Amino acid sequence: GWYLKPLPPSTPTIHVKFTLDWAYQGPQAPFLVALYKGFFAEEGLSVTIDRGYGSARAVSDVASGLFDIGFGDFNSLVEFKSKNPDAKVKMVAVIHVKSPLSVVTLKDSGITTPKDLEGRRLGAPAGDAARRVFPAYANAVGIKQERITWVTMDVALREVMLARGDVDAVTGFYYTCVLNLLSLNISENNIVVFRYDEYLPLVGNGILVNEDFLKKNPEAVKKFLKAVVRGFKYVIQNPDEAIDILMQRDPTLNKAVERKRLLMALEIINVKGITDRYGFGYVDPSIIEKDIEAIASAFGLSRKPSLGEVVDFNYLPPLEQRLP
Amino acid sequence: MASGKKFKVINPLLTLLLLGIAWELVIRVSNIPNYVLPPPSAILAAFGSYPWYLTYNLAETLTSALIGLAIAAAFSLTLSIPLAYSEAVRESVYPLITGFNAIPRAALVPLLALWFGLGAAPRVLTAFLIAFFPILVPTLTAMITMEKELWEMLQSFGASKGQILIKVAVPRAMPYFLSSLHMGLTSAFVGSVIAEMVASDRGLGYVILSSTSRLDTPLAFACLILLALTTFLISKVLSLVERRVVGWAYRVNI
Amino acid sequence: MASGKKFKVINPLLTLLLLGIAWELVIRVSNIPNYVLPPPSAILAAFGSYPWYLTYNLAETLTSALIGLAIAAAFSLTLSIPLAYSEAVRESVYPLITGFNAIPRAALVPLLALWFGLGAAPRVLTAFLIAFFPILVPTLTAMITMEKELWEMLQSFGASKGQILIKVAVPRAMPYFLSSLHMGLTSAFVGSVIAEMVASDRGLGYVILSSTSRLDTPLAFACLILLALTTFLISKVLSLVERRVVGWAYRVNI
Amino acid sequence: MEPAIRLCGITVRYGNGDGGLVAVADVDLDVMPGEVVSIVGKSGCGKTTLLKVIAGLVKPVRGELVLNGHKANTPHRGVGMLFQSPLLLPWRTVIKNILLPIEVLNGDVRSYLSRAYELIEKVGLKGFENSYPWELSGGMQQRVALCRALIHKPSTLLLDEPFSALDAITREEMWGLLQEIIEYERCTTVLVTHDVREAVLLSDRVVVISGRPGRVRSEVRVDFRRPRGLDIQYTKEFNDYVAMIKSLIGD
Amino acid sequence: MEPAIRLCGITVRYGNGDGGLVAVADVDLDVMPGEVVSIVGKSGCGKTTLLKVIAGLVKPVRGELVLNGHKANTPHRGVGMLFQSPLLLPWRTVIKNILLPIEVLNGDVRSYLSRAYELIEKVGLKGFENSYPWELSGGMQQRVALCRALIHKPSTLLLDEPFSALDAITREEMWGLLQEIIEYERCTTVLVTHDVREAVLLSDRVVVISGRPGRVRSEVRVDFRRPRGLDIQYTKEFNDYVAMIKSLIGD
Ligand SMILES: Nc1ncnc2c1ncn2[C@@H]1O[C@H](COP(=O)(O)OP(=O)(O)OP(=O)(O)O)[C@@H](O)[C@H]1O
Ligand SMILES: Nc1ncnc2c1ncn2[C@@H]1O[C@H](COP(=O)(O)OP(=O)(O)OP(=O)(O)O)[C@@H](O)[C@H]1O
Ligand SMILES: [Mg+2]
Ligand SMILES: [Mg+2]
Repeated sequence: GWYLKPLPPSTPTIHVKFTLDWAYQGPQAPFLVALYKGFFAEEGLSVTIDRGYGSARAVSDVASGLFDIGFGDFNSLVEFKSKNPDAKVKMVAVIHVKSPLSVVTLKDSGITTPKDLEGRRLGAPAGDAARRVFPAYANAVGIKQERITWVTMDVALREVMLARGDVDAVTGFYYTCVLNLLSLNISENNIVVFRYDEYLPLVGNGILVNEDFLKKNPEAVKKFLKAVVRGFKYVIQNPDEAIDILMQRDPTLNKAVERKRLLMALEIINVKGITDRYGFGYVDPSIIEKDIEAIASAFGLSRKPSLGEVVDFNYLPPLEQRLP
Repeated sequence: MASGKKFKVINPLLTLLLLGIAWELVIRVSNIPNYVLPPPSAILAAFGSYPWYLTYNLAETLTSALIGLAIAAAFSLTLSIPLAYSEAVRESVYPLITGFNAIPRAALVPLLALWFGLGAAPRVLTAFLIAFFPILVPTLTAMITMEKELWEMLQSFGASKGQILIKVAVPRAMPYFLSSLHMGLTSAFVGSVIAEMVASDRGLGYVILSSTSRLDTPLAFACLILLALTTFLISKVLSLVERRVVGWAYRVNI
Repeated sequence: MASGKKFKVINPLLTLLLLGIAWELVIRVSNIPNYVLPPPSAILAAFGSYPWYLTYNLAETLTSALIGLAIAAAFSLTLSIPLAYSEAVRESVYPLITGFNAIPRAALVPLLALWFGLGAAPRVLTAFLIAFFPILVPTLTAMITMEKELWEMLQSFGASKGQILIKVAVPRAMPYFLSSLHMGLTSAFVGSVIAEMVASDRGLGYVILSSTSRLDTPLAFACLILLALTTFLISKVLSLVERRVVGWAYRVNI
Repeated sequence: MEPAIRLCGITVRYGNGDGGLVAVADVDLDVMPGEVVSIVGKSGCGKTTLLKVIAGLVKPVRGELVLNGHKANTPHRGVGMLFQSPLLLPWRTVIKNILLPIEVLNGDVRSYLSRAYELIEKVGLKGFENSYPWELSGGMQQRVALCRALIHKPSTLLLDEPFSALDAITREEMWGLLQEIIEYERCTTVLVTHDVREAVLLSDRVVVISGRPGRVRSEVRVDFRRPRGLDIQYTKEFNDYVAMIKSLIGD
Repeated sequence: MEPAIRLCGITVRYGNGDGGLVAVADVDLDVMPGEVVSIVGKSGCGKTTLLKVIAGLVKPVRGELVLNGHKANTPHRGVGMLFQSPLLLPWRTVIKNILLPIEVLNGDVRSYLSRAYELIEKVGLKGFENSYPWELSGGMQQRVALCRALIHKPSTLLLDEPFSALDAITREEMWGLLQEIIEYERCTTVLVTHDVREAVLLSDRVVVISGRPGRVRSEVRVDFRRPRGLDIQYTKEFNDYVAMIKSLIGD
């Protein structure tokens, strides 16, 4: 009879400490959705989500064991692994299958192609990923790097300085820059974006796992990825509900802006020709190899980590579960 | 008398009001955009939109700042005694403390988070680390500038160095200790906020960071002003305590 | 005597050396990775790799910190006189200053950069803004806790309030003013570094930020330790000045 | 002639409410220009308080202070006051402590320098010009305070037990010095002292105060011709004055 | 019998090098248990310095301090010292200032409370127990300091001009009090004073110090039987002692 149906496996719930890449904003919604809609709980996971402080810091925070799992930048991971070969961190899913890194400028500045950046002033924070990868981009496009003047400034100043004309262009995540410019009342058609991925085979953020945790709880990692993929799929279907869930964490957010930010972020997560072929979380290793190559030369890394050192796609759910 | 007291409370509020009006006018007249400096009206609107959220986060910051301050005050007072006690200890420890204090605490918060986890501990610790030095310095100075005559008086009937410190140097330093709490208070707040900016998802520090990253300057300013107002009020309370406890030191009515 | 003086300088260096050795050992034994806490040996190696680069950036930071400190010292001393002069002024201005000081200056640097550009101005200003309060508080306290008897003595031959302040309150406050410069010094450094982190492409603050973003923790720590050492040395020099100028206040050889 | 100092019904109260204490009640006192008046009385009877009232340092709750015909209620220039404790500034040397009033009164410090050295020599402190107060004995500090009270040639001298820390011999030297200064600079002087012989020797009038609250009990006019030598101490008249005043204090 | 206090060839120097000053040179002095010795001399001759040497507060550059047969060179319990200035703590009330030595010596403050009140009454300060020092007159402060020096029943009393701020009448009352205490509690007492009559009345021996550097010029033994009434002041013997000592100081 139905009462003989086996009870769900009585595995104890596993606790997972998870860190985001940045503050609670639209693009971070899928993880919160997975939490609040109970996707994690259904997998027997009890997850705590913390805000992040930059997609690079997530790498060292997961490596140090401060968090078990994190959402962080692949390129930073490559650099980190190159410098700390023993570091216990690995990427188990690539979420940003394209890189959000870009140069953003205004039509008023007269810059229409990347080549026009020569002789101009570019603003960015010291550690900005787009600034650091810029040499590789410049190489690919054929910009003479020596002719670029960098102006270092805090993130909070970046778009303001661009809007006021203190700098001619800025580097950063395209959706952050564009939305901040919009909030400064710059009209959308005045904004020019040069995305690095037009010339460079780069990926962006992915799911990072602490390897000690991975060894101890391989099943939990699998379940975690399963729930996260569900989260992304759900958000794509129900963006408004996702933003409502996000607002529970931070009621001061502007709903419309965050919705737009989310949708812009999804452009590099749910990409025609990639995601509908490989599903969420997976990128062709040959592209990753090229990414590693580009980063190693742009950062001047003395040691190039191997593919196996940085990624492991074996914990992803089966393809059919991952297709959008 | 009574009107004098009222005056003391009203006066700074009046100054504040006048400042606010001037600020609003300057911005309206010169058309400064919000992101350069938001007008008080926009800041007030930000207050109005999220009263509970701001209150909740203020409470978070307040708690860790006050705990940090309390620890800093206790620690400074306790540490100042051995430092005053022995010149050798002072000469070897004090410059190290000074050196340590030149390290921007913001740079240490991630380490603190690594060592103590992400809870309240790093916030309280940062508040403590920033607040203790400005309390220690004037307290210690007051202790070691004790008049030689008083020192001899206590020695004459057999008081030990430690007893002289406890019975004379410490009470003599009290006016400086208490007045330095104003400084410690502001530092503790700064410490909590910095820690919240670097490793927390609550508290005014978090709100400031997330609002500035969205270029929501009025909300960030609302937080800053909330911080300033809270400190102002606590500082007033401290002043009352000061006059009660060490009134003897304020006999000149300047 | 001579050996005593030597002892004073050697002592903190010895303490430092012991701390360093302990640190190195702990890291070696417990296998803490570099990015969590680099061992002193790695930090020394970082020093060795970029001696000139670090020196140049230290000089940048030092310059703006010291200019900021000088302005803060002059400003605090100047401001403390009117504050001591009138209780009404004190009651209306002091709480505002306290409140203002609870605002994390880190949050204001972007604004300063917007207003004054990205040059040296915001760095000096931040150093000044952080340093002046911890100098003001003890100095002012010392001024307004002047003994009534001294006050009457000066009044008796017709000295005005202002003259009493200048002739008695200010020199009486000197030991506190000078000792608070230690605190001001560390604050000024913190201020410069914070400003360099937010809006500059030189100075140790910039190096710290860019090296952490490159995951070069040993270099970041080298900067922090360079900051601490520099402050330690300047603080030593300050102590000598102190003993010269206000030796009269340190007559008890505790 | 108008009195240089006139106290009319002066009452002083310290603190208010129940805890308050009336230190001095209904005191009337006139001091003529150039006159030397001594105030004697038991410890705590209000002598210092009266002196502070004259200096304008303590406000009476009732009564009036009139100086040279003008109502006064704030401290005024031209007063040289010596307090019961020396109140020297520890960060200033002896000479700089003495020159403090000149600095404050915007005088030309240089032109008073010779007077300062002269006074230092007269009080027997030659060689200690550049010492700090804490390097001096109690009596030496008191003498430095005396120099400070005299440096600016005040027209009114208010002395609160100026010689209490001095031995008999040094004290007699100081009496000589004080008489000389009063004579040459024609100061109106009010002297608080515990030494009745000192009061009789130096003053034209001795005012006896009774204690708690302080009131004027009686006044004794001392009719010796000036300048007075130290040897008048051994006359019968002198000792009669002393005995009488002592008995007045004692009652 | 062993002397309670023995000074052997004490020389004290303040400061070093050329700027230094020899305050006291080669002083020998024995004080027997229960004896009262007065030290007199001109202002600045080194009296306070000698007292501080006995208290262990000032280290001689030469010479030895022996207390009850034991070498001593640090401050020691069981001394009650009254300094030339009152040195009261402004944050403590009169009663708490007086009880300070008890607190420091870990005594039972409660059981000394009655003694404190008794002393306060005897020095005439009843009603001022809870006043702060700055609410007292100079003479009242000095009397509080006296109470503080006496509160812990010290076996050795060192008094530096204890009555200098008091009027003649209060001073005589204090003489009575001091004699009583010395009698009942058998204190060895060293008294520095400027009042030669006081020295003669109170002490068994008067030591005259000559100045700069301070040396013992002579000693005068005072042979009055104890207890001594105030009326011995009017005997010829008494006045002869006074005259002799004055002349010794004067030379
Ligand atoms: N701390 C000190 N530093 C330098 N010199 C000092 C110090 N204390 C006292 N002296 C000097 O030592 C000498 C003796 O001082 P001391 O206080 O013993 O005199 P005294 O006999 O007590 O005088 P008085 O009767 O005026 O109190 C004085 O010349 C004084 O200047
Ligand atoms: N600041 C004060 N606050 C309260 N009470 C005071 C204050 N100053 C003095 N008194 C009180 O006033 C009374 C008179 O004090 P005053 O100093 O005038 O006495 P005095 O005659 O100078 O005594 P002495 O001879 O001991 O110096 C005393 O009872 C004293 O307690
Ligand atoms: Mg008096
Ligand atoms: Mg003396």
